[in-house]
Amino acid sequence: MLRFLLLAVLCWAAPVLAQTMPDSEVRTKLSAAILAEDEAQEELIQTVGATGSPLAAEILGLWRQGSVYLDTTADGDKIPFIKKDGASLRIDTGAAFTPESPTEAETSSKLRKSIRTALDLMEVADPDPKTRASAIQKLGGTQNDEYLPVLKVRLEMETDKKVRKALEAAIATIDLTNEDDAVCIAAIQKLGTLKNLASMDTLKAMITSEEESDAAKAEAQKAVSILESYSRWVNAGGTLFSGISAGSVLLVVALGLAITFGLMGVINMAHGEIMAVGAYTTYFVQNIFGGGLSLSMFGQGLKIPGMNLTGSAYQSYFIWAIPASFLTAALVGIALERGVIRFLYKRPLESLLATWGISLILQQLFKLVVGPNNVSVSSPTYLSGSFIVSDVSLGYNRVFVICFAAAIVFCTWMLLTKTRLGLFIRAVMQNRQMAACMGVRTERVNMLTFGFGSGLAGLGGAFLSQLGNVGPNLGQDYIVDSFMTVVVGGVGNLIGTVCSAIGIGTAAQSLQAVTDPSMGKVLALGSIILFLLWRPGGLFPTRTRSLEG
Amino acid sequence: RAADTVKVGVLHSLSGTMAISETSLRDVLLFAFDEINKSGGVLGKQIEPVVVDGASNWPLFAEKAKQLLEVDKTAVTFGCWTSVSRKSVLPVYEKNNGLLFYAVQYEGEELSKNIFYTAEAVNQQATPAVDYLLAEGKKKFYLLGSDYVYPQTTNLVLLEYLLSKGVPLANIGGGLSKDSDGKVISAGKYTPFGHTDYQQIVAEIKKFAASGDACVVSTLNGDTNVPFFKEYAAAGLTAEDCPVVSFSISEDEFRGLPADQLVGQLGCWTYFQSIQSPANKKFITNFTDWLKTTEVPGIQKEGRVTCSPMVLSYDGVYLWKAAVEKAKSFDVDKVRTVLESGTISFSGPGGKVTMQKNHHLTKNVYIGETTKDGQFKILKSFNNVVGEPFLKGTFKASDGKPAAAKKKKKG
Amino acid sequence: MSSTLILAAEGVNKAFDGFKAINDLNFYLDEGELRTVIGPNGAGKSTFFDLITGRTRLDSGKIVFGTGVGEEITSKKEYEIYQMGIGRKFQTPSVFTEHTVFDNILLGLKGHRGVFRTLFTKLSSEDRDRIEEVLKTVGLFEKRNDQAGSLAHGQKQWLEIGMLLAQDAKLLLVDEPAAGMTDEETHKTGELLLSLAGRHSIIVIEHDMVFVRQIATKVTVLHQGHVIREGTVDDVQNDPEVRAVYLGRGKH
Amino acid sequence: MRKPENLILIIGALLLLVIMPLMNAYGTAGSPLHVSDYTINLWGKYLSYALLAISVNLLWGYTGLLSLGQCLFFSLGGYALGMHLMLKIGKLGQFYKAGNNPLELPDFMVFMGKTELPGHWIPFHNFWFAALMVFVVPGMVAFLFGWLAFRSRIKGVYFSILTQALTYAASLLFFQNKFTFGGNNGLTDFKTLLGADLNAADVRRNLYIATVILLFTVLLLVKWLLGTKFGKVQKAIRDSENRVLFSGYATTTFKLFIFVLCAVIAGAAGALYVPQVGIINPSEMTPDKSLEAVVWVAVGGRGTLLGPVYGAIFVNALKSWATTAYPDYWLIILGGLFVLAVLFTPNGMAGLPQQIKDIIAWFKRRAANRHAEAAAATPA
Amino acid sequence: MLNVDSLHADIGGSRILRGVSLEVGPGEVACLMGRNGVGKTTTLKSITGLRDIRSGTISLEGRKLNGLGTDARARLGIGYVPQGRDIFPHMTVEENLRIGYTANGSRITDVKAALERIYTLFPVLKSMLARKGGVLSGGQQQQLAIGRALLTGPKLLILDEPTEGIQPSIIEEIGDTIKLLRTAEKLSILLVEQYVDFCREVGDRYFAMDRGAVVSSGLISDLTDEVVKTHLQV
Ligand SMILES: Nc1ncnc2c1ncn2[C@@H]1O[C@H](COP(=O)(O)OP(=O)(O)OP(=O)(O)O)[C@@H](O)[C@H]1O
Ligand SMILES: Nc1ncnc2c1ncn2[C@@H]1O[C@H](COP(=O)(O)OP(=O)(O)OP(=O)(O)O)[C@@H](O)[C@H]1O
Ligand SMILES: [Mg+2]
Ligand SMILES: [Mg+2]
Repeated sequence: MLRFLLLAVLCWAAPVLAQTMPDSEVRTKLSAAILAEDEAQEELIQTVGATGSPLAAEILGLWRQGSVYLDTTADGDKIPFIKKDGASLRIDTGAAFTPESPTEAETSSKLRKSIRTALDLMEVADPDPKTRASAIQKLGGTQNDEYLPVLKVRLEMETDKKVRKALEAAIATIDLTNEDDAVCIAAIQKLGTLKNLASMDTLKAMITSEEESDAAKAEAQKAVSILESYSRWVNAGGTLFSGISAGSVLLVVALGLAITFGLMGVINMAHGEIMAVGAYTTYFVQNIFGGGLSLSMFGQGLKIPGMNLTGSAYQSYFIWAIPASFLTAALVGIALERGVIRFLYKRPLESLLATWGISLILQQLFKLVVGPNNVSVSSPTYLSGSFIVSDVSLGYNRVFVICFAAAIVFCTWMLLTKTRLGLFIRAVMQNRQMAACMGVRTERVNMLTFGFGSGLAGLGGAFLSQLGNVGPNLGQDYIVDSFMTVVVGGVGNLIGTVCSAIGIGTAAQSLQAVTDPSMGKVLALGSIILFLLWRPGGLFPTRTRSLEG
Repeated sequence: RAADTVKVGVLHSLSGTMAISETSLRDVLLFAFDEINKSGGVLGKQIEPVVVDGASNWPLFAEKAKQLLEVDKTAVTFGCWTSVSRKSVLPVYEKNNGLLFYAVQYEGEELSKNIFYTAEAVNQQATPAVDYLLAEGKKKFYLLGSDYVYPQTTNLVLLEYLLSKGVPLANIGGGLSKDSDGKVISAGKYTPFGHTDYQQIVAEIKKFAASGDACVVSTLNGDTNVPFFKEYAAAGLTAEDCPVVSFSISEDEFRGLPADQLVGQLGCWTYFQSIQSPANKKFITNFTDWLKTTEVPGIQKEGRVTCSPMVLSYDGVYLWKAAVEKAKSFDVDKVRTVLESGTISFSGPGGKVTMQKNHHLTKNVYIGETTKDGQFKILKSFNNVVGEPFLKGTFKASDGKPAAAKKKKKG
Repeated sequence: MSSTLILAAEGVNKAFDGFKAINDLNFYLDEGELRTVIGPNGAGKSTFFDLITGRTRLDSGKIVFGTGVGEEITSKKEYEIYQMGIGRKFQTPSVFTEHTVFDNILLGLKGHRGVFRTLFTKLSSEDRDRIEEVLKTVGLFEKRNDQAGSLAHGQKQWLEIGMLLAQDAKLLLVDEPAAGMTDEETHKTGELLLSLAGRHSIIVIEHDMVFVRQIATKVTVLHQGHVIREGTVDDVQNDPEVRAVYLGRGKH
Repeated sequence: MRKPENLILIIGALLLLVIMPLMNAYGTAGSPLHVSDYTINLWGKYLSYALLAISVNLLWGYTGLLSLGQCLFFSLGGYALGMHLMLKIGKLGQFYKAGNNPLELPDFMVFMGKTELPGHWIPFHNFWFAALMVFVVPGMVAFLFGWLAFRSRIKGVYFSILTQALTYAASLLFFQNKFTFGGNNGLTDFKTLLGADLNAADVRRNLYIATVILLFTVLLLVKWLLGTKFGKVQKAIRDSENRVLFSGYATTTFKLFIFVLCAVIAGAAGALYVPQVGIINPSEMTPDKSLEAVVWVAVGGRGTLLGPVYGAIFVNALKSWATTAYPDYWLIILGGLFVLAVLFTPNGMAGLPQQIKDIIAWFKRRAANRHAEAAAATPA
Repeated sequence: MLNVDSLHADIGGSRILRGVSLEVGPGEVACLMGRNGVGKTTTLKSITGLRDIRSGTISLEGRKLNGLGTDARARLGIGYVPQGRDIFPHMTVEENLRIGYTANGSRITDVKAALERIYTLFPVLKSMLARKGGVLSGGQQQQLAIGRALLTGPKLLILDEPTEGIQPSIIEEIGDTIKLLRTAEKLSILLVEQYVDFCREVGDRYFAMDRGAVVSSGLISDLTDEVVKTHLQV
């Protein structure tokens, strides 16, 4: 039923009239389109698109992603085909065949753009309201009145509230170009009441345009001021969200240091490199799930075979990478502790020098083992995309970071306060000798604590791989921020670290919003300085009565 | 032995922040030297490379340059990536009358008699890219860059250029800065080195692009591209909505980016690995073979690509060789005279390059869009573009009033 | 205020997170007097010293120091209070562990404490004599070139007493001087304190009742941050409340 | 302990101040008795670093204040002189020669679109003003910052992080082109100092000699300072600041004094460094540079007079050598060395002779013990 | 129970202990006495493993302790109350006590009863369970340190001047407790004390030290004023 209606709608709207097309014809047209060039190609795409055929949608979609292939036969013919479940299927017939010399069918951004428009038109009737809404918004943005009928018909049958709003906005945006002033003014008002931010630029342009009537200009002025005040709220919301998420990143990054430095007192300059270990582990796991990787360690080739997974099995790599990064980083941390740091507990300042040395060594090792370039870690599909909550866009990756930070803070807190190990850790850190006199196995506790802190750093690294560079210098980008976070929170205080991370994140993002990124950073540092001058022991200073305290 | 070798300096950062980019240039230079040595050397002398690490530390660059010139007495140096490293060694080369070949795109505004710039000048990258985007129907340009001299200077030129092409100020995004009289003096959004959080900027671009026909002109440097593009993709922005043209991402940098999320973004260089010429094919094959056999420690052998800075370094070596052979001497003054004569050219992997009197090259410029495998598909090329270091002030704003958004009335 | 008073604390209160460590404390000390303060553990004795020396700030009340009109010291900085002439020995011995014993006394020695004075004044021979005299008094002359950190617990106690002597302060606050000393040394400490009384005003905190008996003329008993008794040793020792909260049923 | 220190000072001064310059000026090139201009210049750089290290040590080693922002003062001193040198380029500048810079502005200003010299640059035309600023600017910044910081009793890691934030913020500020100090590229391509060609060998030598003189002056100053009561108070502050406070010393003033003094030393070091290396830019102020200076001190021996000098020379010389000899492995070498240094020489290079003596003594004692035991074991 | 035989120890090059020998039998209270700085604390630290020794043997119940770490010795049954208390300053009183009975695992079976005993002995601790150890008064910290050591369920309890800074009534109770522990639980106790009367009251045996060596020892009844005069006074 639905499909029938849509087809009817599309028939009016499509630039080239088309009857409901049988699949076979769709196939012929598609394969022709793939082989055609330039304008002819675009025209064919629009024709196929106008059919609304789901088959066309599927293949166009594949084409756009670059998953349509061409086989060149011995006599020079080209056969377009797709790959499905390991089989190659000809597009023109749908039959399976064995390609002789397959290549990828070429696409260009222009081509993809016209496929995109064709798909948008089809997606106006997509069962998923989100897809519908975004397609509608794009159609509106073109201000092309040829799309009006489609949108209007859709509006009559649309039940989803958000999609209706999108439809109304799209129609109004197109109506702005209507020569009838009344329609135009109504559209302006509509956009104002809809709080449609996307139309802000267009409306602003209308205010100064010479072609608009004074009435329209006045209306536009009004609408713009409504939108501007709304936009301020949206921006504030956005800033707050980015502040919290930036804070969570800081937290994820600094939590490990809050343990190794805050609790244990080791000035761990290699913290950043341990994070890099976590990030590289994620990279390795990704490649093992995918096509494997080859390294040239110190000039020796080393091939690590991959599992060649695809689809969601491959996408799940990140889930596995999280514990893997924790473990690898923890092992590296333990090795460090056993090898070097345990000799330095009585000389905490010297740990700065030793760990700085280690950080140099690790950086160069990354370069020699994995290579000097950054490596690429892709984001799994479930981490790309965003929710839109009243025009504030909340990226999945960011939401995930926030939840993840909350989760690891909770676990760490539980571990430190509710378990025996936690009690021992704190005892050992406060007075190593006395803890030993109580029978605590201090060596083991030290090792586990450092391992745990390093593991947390590894988790931080796994996360950063989703947001930024993975390369030998990864650690250097974050080390200063990490130390600052821990110290501002008050050394040795977990809750303090949490508050300071969120606080610094939000402050930095807000300051960036009112100035620019460079100045924002300078001002953020300035506020840290002022804060420390005001509270010289950090957010939650620890007190004792001893003179040294 | 000393009699039949000639010392040649290689001055790049092999450690520190710049190593991610510069190490590849060291590799390709060593390759070029080996290639030349196999075919008989220069003037019958074998090239003896002196490789030093500038360690991303600018005073150290100056020290190393002094060492190369005063202690090792190298005939020529190939090196430097960042402008500041070049600026720090420039006085050293001028004082000792040395010879430096510089191969990485830069902002211009400099001309030293001791430096030959095989690099792309702004008019061999930024302006052709804008020409291309204008032709593609882009109307809004968001200028984004790192907060240092190259992006600032490039954007100064671009601002003049865009205005000269009739793009109104309102359509230039990223923020305008004005002097006390309200005159716009520069444009663009700048982020510090090592910036990692592009949430707000991407949100701003998303708004900027919401009304369509927008693009981003990015002079972001090195590392910062990764967080930027990850955020860009995560926000759901694609090359179809709003393409980004970057001047600092070559195939080599691409190895650190999730290529599948970047398909369709644009690049503009004077060489792409995907150029289908015999010279390029030969270059790539020989380089890959050389990598397999070389015993220089620390050279990454797997998954290597070639890119413009590498090829321009390579070109530089051959240009120098040609000049030396023509001058029949390694003497810097003689070599310089020959190079400045405008007759020295080399048919390199990216096409023919010719050294001009102004120490810059004439060469081909290519615009490409990225593909899933981290390569560029060439969309357009401009042939024999003459490199010009001093561009600022050469473009005058078009006298036509800035075009307001046209209202399309049904006629 | 009477002109013979050197220290007067009136209505002093101090609470830590709601816990009243000092509760409406009134305390007066005459010039040249040697006063002993006793009281259960946690009664607030050391906290009282903290308040006088500026280590902790009081919540309400005032502390006035000096003969004549006297000066309110509650808002002064630690070093200012010290420079007014109040010296203190801490309960847990605290000395400059990385300096020699000699330098510890030198740092405590009476004299100017400004940056330029410390830069440009040379150690005079009188000063040196004075330091050596103090060292002999506290029995650390042989150890004068040892690092203070390497001293045994009791020796550190002595060193700190020595620093106090060198300072020649008007008011000495001495927190448990006899802890960790042998009976004989305790006795010696008592004599030392007695010899200082008169020229200096002294407040001593102590739990060792033998020692208290040796030095005390007047004893103040603190309990829960408040003065519950003041009087001679005998008065106090026979007081049932003091026995209940402090002395116990023993033979004291 | 005292004696060898004096001896080293005298021999060092003789070597660095007299012999090296003489060998540079009069040795025939190529002979073993010749010190090249390059070497002189290199040592000039090392010794400026040594001065910086001394200032770090005076703060950290003797007062217990670990400043992670000492390079800020170093750079400020450098910038102050650099500005003067920049203005003295004058007619030798590229844009002046090209005819589009009649006002003789520094080149970077011309291409960033400046049309007149910013006001705060003008007095730097005068050398003596610039020379004064070399001390005044770092001193003032240190005074203001230190006054605020010490007044609020900041200490320990909090002080370290605070100084780190300060230098980091300053580096970001100087990075910005609109801040008028040349942005990322900083100040470079200097030509003359007091009319003399900066690239000439004798000018270089004189700069080197000036550095050596300053170095030894500062060393003597530090030595004197430590001998005074002030030095004892300073060391006591490191030990237990509260105890010092309760001994009647206004620690704030003491710390402020030493902090400003160290900033001034660092500033002077920076001013000597800049004409010798030929560039000053904001990357000299980044936190990792200051941390590096701390590392020199730790390697050389914290809390010793000559340790920082050893450390700065040794680490930088090693770096100079290794970046050429082992460009791919030098970080591993350097890093490994730091680790080993920490593990096996707890008192740094300055403590090495003592450590060797101790080890020898230990062996001797052990041998003696063995002997005694053996004697005891043989039944009488 | 505890046997220490000709212990020698150096600190920073100078000889501090020169052949200290002492023994504590099961259920016995031994008092180690001596003037300031003669090496009492050093002896105790050598027994608990906090200080390295140069030669000599230390054994507990016939088991040689040389070479074992401090924590291992603690788990074998050595409880220690150091001079200077060494409370964990940033942990609450309750946590300070908890460390005592958790670190040593199974040694204390009835935690509740053990805690109750501590609370009756030192009532002030019960009212301060939630307070940070570092803010307690000197005497309170001393009480906490004793309580904490008792909660490790030691076989041998080592006390370094436990009465220092404690109010008289509680000193008495500590004395009573020591006597009780000795008789009821056969706990051996090594006590360093300056306070001769206290030793006479609770001790079974004494060792007097001078200049790093035990110069006189015997049953407590042998601790005559004569002995005190020659060895414990200057
Ligand atoms: N900073 C603080 N925070 C919380 N409570 C504190 C603090 N300082 C002191 N107290 C409490 O105040 C009370 C008084 O302590 P104070 O040290 O003055 O006792 P005291 O009389 O010296 O005891 P003692 O004889 O044991 O040394 C104690 O109960 C202590 O726990
Ligand atoms: N870290 C150290 N370095 C050098 N010498 C030390 C060190 N610790 C202690 N000593 C010396 O060892 C000697 C014995 O010290 P110890 O602490 O054992 O004495 P003690 O008998 O416990 O005295 P007290 O009754 O005062 O506690 C002292 O003379 C002391 O100076
Ligand atoms: Mg007390
Ligand atoms: Mg002792």
